[in-house]
Amino acid sequence: MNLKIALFGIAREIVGQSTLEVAAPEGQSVQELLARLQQEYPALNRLSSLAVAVNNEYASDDAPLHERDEIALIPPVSGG
Amino acid sequence: MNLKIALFGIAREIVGQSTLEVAAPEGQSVQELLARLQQEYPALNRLSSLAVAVNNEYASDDAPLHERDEIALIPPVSGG
Amino acid sequence: MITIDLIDQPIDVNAALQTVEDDGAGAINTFIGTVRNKSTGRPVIRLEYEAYDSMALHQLRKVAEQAQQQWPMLRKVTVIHRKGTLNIGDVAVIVAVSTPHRAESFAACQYIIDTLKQVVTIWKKEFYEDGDVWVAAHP
Amino acid sequence: MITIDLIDQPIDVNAALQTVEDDGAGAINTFIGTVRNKSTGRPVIRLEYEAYDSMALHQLRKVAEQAQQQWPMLRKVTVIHRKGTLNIGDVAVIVAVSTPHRAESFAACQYIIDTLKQVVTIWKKEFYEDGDVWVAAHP
Repeated sequence: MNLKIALFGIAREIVGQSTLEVAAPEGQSVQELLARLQQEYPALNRLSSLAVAVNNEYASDDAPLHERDEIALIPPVSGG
Repeated sequence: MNLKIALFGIAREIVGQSTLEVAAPEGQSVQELLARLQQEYPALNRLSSLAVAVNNEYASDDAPLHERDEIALIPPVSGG
Repeated sequence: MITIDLIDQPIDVNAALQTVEDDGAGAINTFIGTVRNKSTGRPVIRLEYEAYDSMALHQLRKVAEQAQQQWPMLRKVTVIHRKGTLNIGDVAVIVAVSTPHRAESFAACQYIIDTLKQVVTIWKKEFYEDGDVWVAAHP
Repeated sequence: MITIDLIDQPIDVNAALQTVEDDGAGAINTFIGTVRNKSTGRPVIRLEYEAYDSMALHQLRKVAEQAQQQWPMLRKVTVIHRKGTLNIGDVAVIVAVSTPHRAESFAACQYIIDTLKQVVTIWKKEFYEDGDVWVAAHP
């Protein structure tokens, strides 16, 4: 399946673009996706935190991803 | 000496006027003045509290009063 | 900077907020007390606030100064209380404080309104359809 | 009633306050976050806020709903966050809540701003004379 990942803030700057498309095995977990992105973009490892959101909710590490999910990479938020 | 006492809120209503003038021995204490007013106007005894202010500050029971003091009877406040 | 006022006209909330603006303050906390349509379950028609003006102003300033001592990072404090006749929804009091960080803005603002209610010489009379009561006067 | 917004224009504080007015509420607490002229001692020139809009709006609403669950007496809640470029003194966020009694207004407002800062998908970049930093990005 193809996953489309939205990127924000410093994650967008590290990757150098605001969306990423990656091919992944069906049902790949959040944790597996994160590990892969962190390997490809080592600067992501230096962030205070890095979460994945699926359909506007924070996703747990073991949540499986699906092609039609709205996926986003969430670096440490700093609103307010 | 003559003391002039300003009255507010329910204390003003109990006494029926907004200032009282009372003759008192020089150096009469806050406590003595209060006792006297409570005797003369027994409804004052039913209030949750009754303080005396001297020159815009709450006065302690044993504070002596002087003729030129600005004296006020302070029933329970309820601002805000 | 401390701004204190006791007025018999409507409180201008926007103007009050502007008095606490400060380029060094990232946080402004504001408490606004308004006239509720009921009190202890009883419908309220209107309120009347009576004040011992000189002492109320003096005590308001003292409360603000105590807050500044307790939270030295406090930038600006404004407290405005209204007196006279107020109707449902009218603003009776506004407390606004500005601080560099937010936790202190909440703590200082709450301290000021809590202390105001204990010491400031202002009295509230509630009017109902069938009578009136000086609030808190009796146990 | 919950009002949530995320806008790239200046926040109208007065209009926001009007949204929480309620005849049954005697207390309104408001937190306003503004842009400070320095951050950890360093002069700040301007800020840029970037948002993941759909998630930010969804999470803001969730935070407001959680506050309503925790303080069932809460009448109205308004949270408006700004995004885009902000200058010193600009309002970045306003949280306003109305409740019958004041203690809950402070607690609910503080809960909302504290939780907002932890979960809402908005990112702040501070610009200094000699560089810029995504706030809180690194340990």
